Amino acid sequence: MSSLLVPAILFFALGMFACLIKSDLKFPPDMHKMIVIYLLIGIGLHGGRAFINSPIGDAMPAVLAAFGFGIGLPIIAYIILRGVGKIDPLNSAAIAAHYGSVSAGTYMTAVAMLNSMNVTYEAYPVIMLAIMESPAIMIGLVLAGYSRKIMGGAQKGEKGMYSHLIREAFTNGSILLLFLSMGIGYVVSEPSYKKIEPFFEGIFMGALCIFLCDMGMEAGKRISEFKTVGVFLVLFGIVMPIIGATFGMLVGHYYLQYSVGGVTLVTVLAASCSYIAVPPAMRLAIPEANPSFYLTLSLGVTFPFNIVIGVPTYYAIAQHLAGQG
Amino acid sequence: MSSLLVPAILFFALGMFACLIKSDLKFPPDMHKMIVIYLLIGIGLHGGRAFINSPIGDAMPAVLAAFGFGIGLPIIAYIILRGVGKIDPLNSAAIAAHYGSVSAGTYMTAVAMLNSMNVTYEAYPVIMLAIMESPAIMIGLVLAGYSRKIMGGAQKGEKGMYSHLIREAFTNGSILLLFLSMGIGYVVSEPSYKKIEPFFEGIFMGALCIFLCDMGMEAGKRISEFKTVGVFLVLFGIVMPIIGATFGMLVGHYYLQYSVGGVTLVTVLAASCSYIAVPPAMRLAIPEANPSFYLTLSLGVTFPFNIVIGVPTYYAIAQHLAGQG
Amino acid sequence: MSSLLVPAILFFALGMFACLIKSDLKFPPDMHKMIVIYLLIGIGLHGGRAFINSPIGDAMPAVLAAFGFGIGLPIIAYIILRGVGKIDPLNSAAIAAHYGSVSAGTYMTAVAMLNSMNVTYEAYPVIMLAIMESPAIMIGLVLAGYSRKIMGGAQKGEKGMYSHLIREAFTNGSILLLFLSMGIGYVVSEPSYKKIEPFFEGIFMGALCIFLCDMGMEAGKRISEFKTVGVFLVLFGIVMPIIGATFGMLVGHYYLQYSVGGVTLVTVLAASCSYIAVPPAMRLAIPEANPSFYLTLSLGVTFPFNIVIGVPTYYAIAQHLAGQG
Amino acid sequence: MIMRPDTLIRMKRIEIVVDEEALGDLLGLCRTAGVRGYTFIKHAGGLGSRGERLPDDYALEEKNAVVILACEEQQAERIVTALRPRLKEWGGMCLVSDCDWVIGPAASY
Amino acid sequence: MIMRPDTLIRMKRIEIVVDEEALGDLLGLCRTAGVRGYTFIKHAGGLGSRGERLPDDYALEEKNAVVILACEEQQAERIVTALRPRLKEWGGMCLVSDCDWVIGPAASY
Amino acid sequence: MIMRPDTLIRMKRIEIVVDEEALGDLLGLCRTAGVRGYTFIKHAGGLGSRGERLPDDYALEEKNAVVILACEEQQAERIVTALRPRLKEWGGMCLVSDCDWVIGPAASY
Ligand SMILES: Nc1ncnc2c1ncn2[C@@H]1O[C@H](COP(=O)(O)O)[C@@H](O)[C@H]1O
Ligand SMILES: Nc1ncnc2c1ncn2[C@@H]1O[C@H](COP(=O)(O)O)[C@@H](O)[C@H]1O
Ligand SMILES: Nc1ncnc2c1ncn2[C@@H]1O[C@H](COP(=O)(O)O)[C@@H](O)[C@H]1O
Ligand code: NA
Ligand code: NA
Ligand code: NA
Repeated sequence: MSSLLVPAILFFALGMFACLIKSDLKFPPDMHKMIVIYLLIGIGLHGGRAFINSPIGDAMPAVLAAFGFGIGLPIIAYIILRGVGKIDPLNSAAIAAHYGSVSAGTYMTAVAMLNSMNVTYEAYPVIMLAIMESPAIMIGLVLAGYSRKIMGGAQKGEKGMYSHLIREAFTNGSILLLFLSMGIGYVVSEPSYKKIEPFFEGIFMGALCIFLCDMGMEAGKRISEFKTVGVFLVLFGIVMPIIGATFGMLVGHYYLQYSVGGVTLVTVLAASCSYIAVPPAMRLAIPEANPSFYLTLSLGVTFPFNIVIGVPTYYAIAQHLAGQG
Repeated sequence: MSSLLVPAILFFALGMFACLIKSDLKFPPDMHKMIVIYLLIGIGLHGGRAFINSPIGDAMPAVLAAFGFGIGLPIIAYIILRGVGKIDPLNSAAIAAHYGSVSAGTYMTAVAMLNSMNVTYEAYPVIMLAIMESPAIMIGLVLAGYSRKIMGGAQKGEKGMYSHLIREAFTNGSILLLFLSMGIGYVVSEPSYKKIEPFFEGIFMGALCIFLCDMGMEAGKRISEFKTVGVFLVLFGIVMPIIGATFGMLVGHYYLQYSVGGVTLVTVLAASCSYIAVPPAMRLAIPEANPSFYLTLSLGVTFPFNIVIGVPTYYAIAQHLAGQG
Repeated sequence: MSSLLVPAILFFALGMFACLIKSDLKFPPDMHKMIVIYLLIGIGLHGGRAFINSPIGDAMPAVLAAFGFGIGLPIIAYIILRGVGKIDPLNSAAIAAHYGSVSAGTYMTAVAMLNSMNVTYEAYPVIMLAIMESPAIMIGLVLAGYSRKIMGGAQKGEKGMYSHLIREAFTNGSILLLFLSMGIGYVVSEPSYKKIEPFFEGIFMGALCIFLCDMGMEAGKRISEFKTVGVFLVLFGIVMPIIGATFGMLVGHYYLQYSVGGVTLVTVLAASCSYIAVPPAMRLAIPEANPSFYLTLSLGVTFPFNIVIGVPTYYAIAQHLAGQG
Repeated sequence: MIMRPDTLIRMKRIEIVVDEEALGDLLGLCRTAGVRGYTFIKHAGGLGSRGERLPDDYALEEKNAVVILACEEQQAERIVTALRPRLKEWGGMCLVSDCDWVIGPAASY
Repeated sequence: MIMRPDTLIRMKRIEIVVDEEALGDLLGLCRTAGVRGYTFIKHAGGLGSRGERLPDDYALEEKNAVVILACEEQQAERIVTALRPRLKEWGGMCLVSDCDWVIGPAASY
Repeated sequence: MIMRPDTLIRMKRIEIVVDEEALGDLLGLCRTAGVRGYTFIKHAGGLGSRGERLPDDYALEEKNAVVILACEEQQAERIVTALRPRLKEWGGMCLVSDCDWVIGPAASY
């Protein structure tokens, strides 16, 4: 499938391969942080510009859909983890929260693929990207509280922590960067924007390649932890994005009525899961949960699945749906 | 005022806002250093190119003005701090030295604003930028020596330190990078320069945004230290750049007779104060002075004042002056 | 010579100068690593693209030449070091291995110079660049084994280490990045490549300047170690690249029959010596050897010699050879 | 030790590990307790009652800070007393041992 | 020390330096030996029997890691016994000394 | 300690904090004094007689380096004697304490 030959995806494979053959290739940790900052600002600015021609008022359905995904998908995930997998309540809650959120890396890969095929898309999905992290963290907290209640355990002085986490969900650096960059992209004048475009758009796709190469190495590292995580969870890490994608596809096509590109992006948002804002929040909120469970799932299973198989497939199905249109 | 909607200034506000709402947004310290290196080389090269069409001989008045500012402004600052504020002599000397120097970040923001409005400017102010740091450090040393004498304290074995600092003022990494890059920009052939232009000019304005976002966070952090610094010093941090700007404006317009863009830049140089080369030099030369005084003033008061209010105002006044002819 | 005014070489001089006047200019270590990663990917992609129009089958002579250099040059170096310089066997082996390998920085500087003069060159030298590191490490191991035998010393449990090093020679991060990026450059579609070109080609030459500035500082630091290394070795660091260049020139012109640009690059490959993959390998394989010998030679003598004198000279001679036709 | 008593003073060496975010609070507490010198190292990792903390982890970066301080016995006691109630809130541990301070021109303990 | 015995417990402080690449193995060994707490600092440099190791070197970057752990005497003995045969393979050294652990709500030793 | 004497040797542990720029000089002094092993950690911060030193500060980045070295008592004395006059010029402090060196195949003290 030629869409797999998008450089971004090839660089992801490069990183994963380097890790699997135990190469000593290693990117400095700060490099990763710097590229993430750059990419988030880039998506934000680009998203903000798109709104100049798309009335913000029309974003309401997208916002609703984002909240729906952020709240609904973790509940579905929790039910599957508890009911089918018999995973203990607190680990289930922590894992579930990740699936209500999104992966900016997956989203950008999808954008890279659409761009390289000259497929257009709506301006609204980027708003969903910015929104979905917060409700997912909230619902994770609710699920954890519920889990603790059914386990009859003491509610260890969470008051302070809860308000801390709710603050965190709204002051989180990545979310803020995305939102505020959208605002900046929206307000700056065209000549001003032209001056910063070479940096934030011109070299964006190249920088994304470096980012995905790094992500590939990280995903490769996590694969060695499949044993500790167990077969059920690995399977869950593949099935859950498919479930999310199904909802995403239906919502994108029938409710939001977006173009093929837009439906693909909405599907990717619903199918992907977080590895930026949610892990630290869950570590704080549910210290009893095992981080290697949710990190292995999000970075080692769902992320590579979406990059390599998911994104091209979602696009193909979106095309199919539109054809039936 | 539409000039406030220059992306660079908006990113500064973004960083400051993120810091004030206590977001966990944080840029890696090395990222800051790398961008500073990049920006200094970029200004240098650009400045050097400009000289190809502006006879270097004509730079003499600018050099004289730079020395004048570097020596005169700290003396004025010292007199105000001692006379009006009753600040102790050594802290006064340390703070004063900062105001003879310049802030490359403020200068670049002004350049960004002028560029975005397609205002041209002379080649000479960049030479002043490179020069002003050194005399400011020197005069800081002189003021410190004078302060120690009037305090009757022992002249603690400064001989070695003085020669060390004088060396330092000329081998300082930032100043060197600026000067030598100017030289390189001046000598390379046009086709050679074209090859490196996309890196050093194409993406310059975008990188400046990241830099100012980081500076905004830093300035935001310093605001919490206003209490320890006291009302007088905070006011001084606003009044002193206005005094500097007045001199800058007069010198730029009447003595140097530059265009509106050039006058704006000269004004910015006189109004801004250092946070790169001078703080470490003063720390070494006047260990008795409290670093949080001069850092809060330069990063927390004068820098944001210049970025948000100063630069656009200086430009407006420069336009007005030019209109009067 | 105007080719010396290539910005890349001037920035190398800038770095070296800053170091020699003991400026406090310092680039963050991670910055260096990041630029190396970026440059390697950039060369790889560019090389891969070049193969689209150059049948890979025709690369065979270049591959053979690469192996020839990788094996032959260290043997020559070892003989000179032992025979003429009376250097002890293990240090000789360690130093020799470096000269079979190549310096990507020197190669890129040569490419920058050719580009700035619009000289074209073949696609094959980049493959040689990727290949030459490995045979050089191998032959270094063989020489070390031989040295140990003639010294009659115990073969300290090297079994494990040897297989480790052979693995290392093929999974080395830099080599992998170069090879796999070549593959990616070769397979991606033209529109996809266009999307990442601004990052990997547009700003390449500028980033190379920063890299060479950093290298200049490093080379400058090493110069202070000339005393410990001794006159013979410093001379060797200049004579050996000349010997390598002679072979490179002959092989490039008569055997490979490349254009002036191609001959220049082959010469540079033969004349340059490694400072990326070989030093850590030798440190592991020959812990008895003194690292400051091989590092001072490769970074402090041969690298600057090649950058400042070698590259332009090799080009001039290649032109002369071609003229004789 | 054979060194003369005008070279060394008997002191306490306190070594504290806390979450890096709590470092500021801890150092504040030390200064309040009258401490005149300390050294800290950030970006440490560790294992403790709350599991592993890895400073270079990809998605879950958790850093500790190590604080080393030399002070007189009474001072040490003040610090330990002030620190104990807050120690586990900040994460971490605190070790106390004996050491000798090499006397120099400036005393920062 | 004048502090009451309910504040401090006598313990051993172990300080190990190894090559940074061997840190994972060392910590694994510690966990296998039953250790419940340790702190590590990466990116250290040093001099030893294999010469200098410089973490910021340009071409030859070699890093050490420092591991500090407090534990009871018996535990310390187990660690030292398990560690000794592997220590020089991993590079490095191991020091043992006495210290007092400040008792807190959670015990991670 | 119940460990047999062929496992541990009594030694001195020296811990020095200096300005990072002075690290090279300090290590040179140590090597001159005959030291055969040390470990250093850069990028530390601290408080002392010259006020705070913050390694991550924006405009005023000041770093300390921590050097840890284990050696025999006589050696320790040599180092302390050589170091004392220069210590405050380089900034910093020096602590000496007792420790046990775990005996291994290579001795780098
Ligand atoms: N026994 C120990 N020895 C050394 N460091 C420890 C020990 N216990 C805890 N720590 C350090 O203290 C940090 C926090 O511990 P805790 O709050 O118990 O999770 C750990 O991450 C370790 O760095
Ligand atoms: N006597 C010592 N004191 C402190 N650290 C040491 C000592 N000996 C060795 N080391 C550390 O252990 C590392 C490895 O030592 P080695 O394996 O002997 O080369 C060195 O790089 C130092 O960081
Ligand atoms: N009492 C102490 N305990 C621990 N570290 C100290 C102490 N006094 C000084 N230091 C360290 O030594 C550095 C320099 O001290 P000084 O030269 O007194 O400013 C400080 O920044 C601290 O890192
Ligand atoms: Na999702
Ligand atoms: Na000024
Ligand atoms: Na070679």
